[in-house]
Amino acid sequence: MFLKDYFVTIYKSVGSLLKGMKVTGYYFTHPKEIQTQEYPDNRATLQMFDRFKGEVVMPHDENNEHRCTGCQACEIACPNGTIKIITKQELQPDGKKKKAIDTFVYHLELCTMCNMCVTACPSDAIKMAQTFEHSVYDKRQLKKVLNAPGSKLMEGVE
Amino acid sequence: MNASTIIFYLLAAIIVGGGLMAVTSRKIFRSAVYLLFSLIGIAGLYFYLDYEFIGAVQIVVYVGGIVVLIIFSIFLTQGSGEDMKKPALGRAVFSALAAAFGCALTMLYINEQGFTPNGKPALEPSAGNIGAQMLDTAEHGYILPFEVVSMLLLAAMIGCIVIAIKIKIPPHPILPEKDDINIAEINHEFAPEMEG
Amino acid sequence: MSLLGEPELTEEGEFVINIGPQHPSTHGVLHLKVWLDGETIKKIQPHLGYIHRSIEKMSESLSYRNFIYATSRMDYLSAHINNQACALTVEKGLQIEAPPRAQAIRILMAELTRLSSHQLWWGCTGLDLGAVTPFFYAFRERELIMEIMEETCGARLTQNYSVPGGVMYDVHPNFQNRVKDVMKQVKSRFREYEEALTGNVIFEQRTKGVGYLSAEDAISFGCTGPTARASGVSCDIRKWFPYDGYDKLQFDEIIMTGGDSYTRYMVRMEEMKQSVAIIEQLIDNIPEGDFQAKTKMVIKLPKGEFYQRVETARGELGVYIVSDGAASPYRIKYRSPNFSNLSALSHMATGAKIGDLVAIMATIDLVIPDVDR
Amino acid sequence: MALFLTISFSSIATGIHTWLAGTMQNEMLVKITEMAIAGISLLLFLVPLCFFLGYMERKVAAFMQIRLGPNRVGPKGSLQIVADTIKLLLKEGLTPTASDKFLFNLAPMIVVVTSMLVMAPIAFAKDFQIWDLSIGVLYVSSVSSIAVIGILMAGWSSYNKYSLLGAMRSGAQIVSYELSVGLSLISIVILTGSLRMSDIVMSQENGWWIFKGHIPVLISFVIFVIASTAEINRAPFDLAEAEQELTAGFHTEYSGMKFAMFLLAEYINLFVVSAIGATLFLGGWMPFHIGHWEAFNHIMDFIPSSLWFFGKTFAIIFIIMQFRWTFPRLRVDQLLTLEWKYLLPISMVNVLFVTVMAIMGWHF
Repeated sequence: MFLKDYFVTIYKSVGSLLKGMKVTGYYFTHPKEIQTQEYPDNRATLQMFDRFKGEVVMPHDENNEHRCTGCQACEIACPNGTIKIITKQELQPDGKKKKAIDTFVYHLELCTMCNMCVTACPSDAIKMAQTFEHSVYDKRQLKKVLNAPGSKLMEGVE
Repeated sequence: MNASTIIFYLLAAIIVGGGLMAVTSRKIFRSAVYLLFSLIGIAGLYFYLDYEFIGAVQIVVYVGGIVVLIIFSIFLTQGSGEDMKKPALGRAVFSALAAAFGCALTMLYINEQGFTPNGKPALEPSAGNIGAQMLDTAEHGYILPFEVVSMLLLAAMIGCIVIAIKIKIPPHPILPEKDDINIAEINHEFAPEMEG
Repeated sequence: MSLLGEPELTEEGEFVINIGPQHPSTHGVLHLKVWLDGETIKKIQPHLGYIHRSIEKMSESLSYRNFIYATSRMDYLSAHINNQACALTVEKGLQIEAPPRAQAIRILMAELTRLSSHQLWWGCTGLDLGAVTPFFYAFRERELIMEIMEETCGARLTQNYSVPGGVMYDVHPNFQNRVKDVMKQVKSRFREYEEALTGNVIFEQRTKGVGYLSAEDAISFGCTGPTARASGVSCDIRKWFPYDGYDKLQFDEIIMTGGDSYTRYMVRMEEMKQSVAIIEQLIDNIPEGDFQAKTKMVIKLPKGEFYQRVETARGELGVYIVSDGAASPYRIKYRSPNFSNLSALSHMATGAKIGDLVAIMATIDLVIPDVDR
Repeated sequence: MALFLTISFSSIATGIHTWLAGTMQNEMLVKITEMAIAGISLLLFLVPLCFFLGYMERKVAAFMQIRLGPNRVGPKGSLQIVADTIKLLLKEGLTPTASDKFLFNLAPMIVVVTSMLVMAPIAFAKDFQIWDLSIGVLYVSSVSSIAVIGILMAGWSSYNKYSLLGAMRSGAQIVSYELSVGLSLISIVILTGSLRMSDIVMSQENGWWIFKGHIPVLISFVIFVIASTAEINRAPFDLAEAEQELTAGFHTEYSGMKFAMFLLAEYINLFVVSAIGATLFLGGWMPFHIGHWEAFNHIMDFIPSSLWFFGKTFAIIFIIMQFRWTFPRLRVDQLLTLEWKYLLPISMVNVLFVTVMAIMGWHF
């Protein structure tokens, strides 16, 4: 039956098209379903996940002390050469010389946020921060020194 | 000189200029476009004369139909983007003469006619009027030309279809029947290769 | 010189267009040289290499821990599965196995990745065929999975979560609840997907009978994944060469025999449901224990060759490592699914229209960085 | 407000004419001034209309796609389209070196002018019509057929293979779908017995044709909506621009103002086909009347006629927009299959039914 097939085809096609229009029509009439996050406006309420890997930071406590011993494990673990640690010999009170960091250079522009440095660190000196707005006009600003000026190694961290 | 005269001469300039450009242009696609202007100008003239029906039909048939077809055939022509060769001098002279004589003949007849305005208002071309006259067999009926033209168009259409039918290219691979593929067999073939 | 460009009119009435490397539907920098007769495709020649980053060569100078991160950038939609493949290869070399908990987490992540990849593919298929709206519906669910990734792995796309011996850290405490919620929502949306695209008559017309690939051709072109399974080739690595405990799970390998774009589409749609089933089996049964096996600080593989294959969202990914006993691989080769699948494109699209080419490319689900690496 | 709406357009026009004729002695100058006034007022109507349609399209698309849509420029993003227009105006209008420059620059103008010309016989409200010519419907279908030449011209002169493919597609498409549009218009012409727009509107005084004409008119309305969506090159029939296949089809090479003209033409065309659909099938500016329910009809008359007209037009525009944001695009051969195997035969048979209905007087 050619004619029957012809009309059945039309009937089914129109049906399927109307089904599709039902879906879009539903969302048109239900503005509550809108998913848009108005990003720069919701900055105040925007909560990043605590594990989000934004950039590498070195936490300092209130005495301006950090936990980095300058063992360079992170520098070795980094696949891209993002981290560069410059060490110095520091005179201890007991007269011995000890290795300590002079500058902890972190190239954010090279970093892929792979978290290898953080897992490699034996003394939990560095961690991932949840910041994510890294764009700057001058890329030299992306080269960061993580240890604060005048900071010292925390007591008891070997 | 009043506004209507100016409009008339403007339209006339478009028609004549378009026609001249269509003939003299070296690029075939541009010729088609100039022809389009000429035809639209004629339609404008009809509108200007309040013969809206004829004007609209002019646009439908000539602009929407014929020029589009011409453009299509230009698209299908090889090397249609090139400048055409200049015609031989003899041909050009002959064409110019033919055009001039045709023009003269028309002028002659127009001058003989003498055009006296009859003062009657233009016939209102309502849909009913048009339909009645088109299918009328009486003195001013158009049933015979109408039928003849439709026969002609039918013949042209059949001709087009015959020309357009090409030798069939092998069609897109048709889906095989489901039974054609034996999954187990294929897996059997595939399995040794996978063991690496 | 005609307006159309004479040099490319290689034959009467034949003309060549270049689709890409900048084109909306090549999903990346793929360049296809297409010979046309009117709108009918006579031949396609893919030109590759626009996004070649020499990941393989680069890996030769990195340690066995470090080279994994770069594989996230290959098939970026299956980033976790790529990482997993590399980790498994290294584990094979070290002759260790990840603890059961790590294996379960890896499978969960892999299936979530597959699900999100297929959702993106579903949206893009609609987009390529001209239906823009399904793209957004697909992204709504994908976003939820991305959030799971972000919460546990710390990154949405390039997770770098698998490490030799297990996973980098344990799952987030919220992980199980969140996954269960998301799976509930994803399952409820399948019906909407069907209404919006699958059942649509225009969509069916556009994909049915288009881009036919026979089982024999699929095998000889080396196609894998849904592309081959839609032609009736059983090639699911999860079934054939189970890794990370896939053999303990109940799921079906989706095989259909249509071989056309519509079947490829249906295979992926069904695979999404299978992924959900796998996740639901596993989510309440993550074994307790370590998430990482003990490995040495500097991994050195014994001399030899190691090969491991996994099933990514697009097919079989093989990682081949030649080790000379040093701390970094002597040679690495990835057998990427997209490269082989792309090679079948010309065969599938010959005789089709330009619009079909887009439909075929959409249903092969190409990721160009994986082709070029 | 009510007073303003009751002032008829013709009275305003006569007023302006007498005032102009009084101040200027020259008949020609009067005519030219009147033409300029008509043109400027049309433009003053069209540009905001296109702004609104552009805004509406974005918002409709956004809501269907669970997005918010433009919401930065102006209240609720309503000035976004103005900003975009300014951007397009300031952009460089590139002309490819190898293109046929004359035709390349002419094409967008032809497309825009054509779509504006079609506005002439549309009745926007009671007594509010630019040109009520006796063959209004025929005029609309004839003038709109010029647009295809603009598209062919654009595709040809761009010196781009994508453009050429797009132009070829749109040529085949528009020429085919014109038949279905014509036939569905004819079914109303048969019922009304007139091609004049005002007659068609007046004939729906006791009910719109879509209700009076039973199923055949409903079918021709559906066919009209489908075929005119194809006529104006909108998705799912946007093969001429087919972004995913031909990047932008016939206007791939256009930028800046010339591109904006194509955009303008698209929205004017969208409005025009919806307005014609509303006029022919939904009664134009005619309020919703039911047979002899005098009280009900009287209440309906209180709603200004322009509101009726624009309400109906925008309802059709919304449907066409929903098509665009719901369906996948057809392939070029399926497009022609749809026309020649489905729409055309059905509308031909349908015209037959309508004719029988008109002769027997079976409509209300």
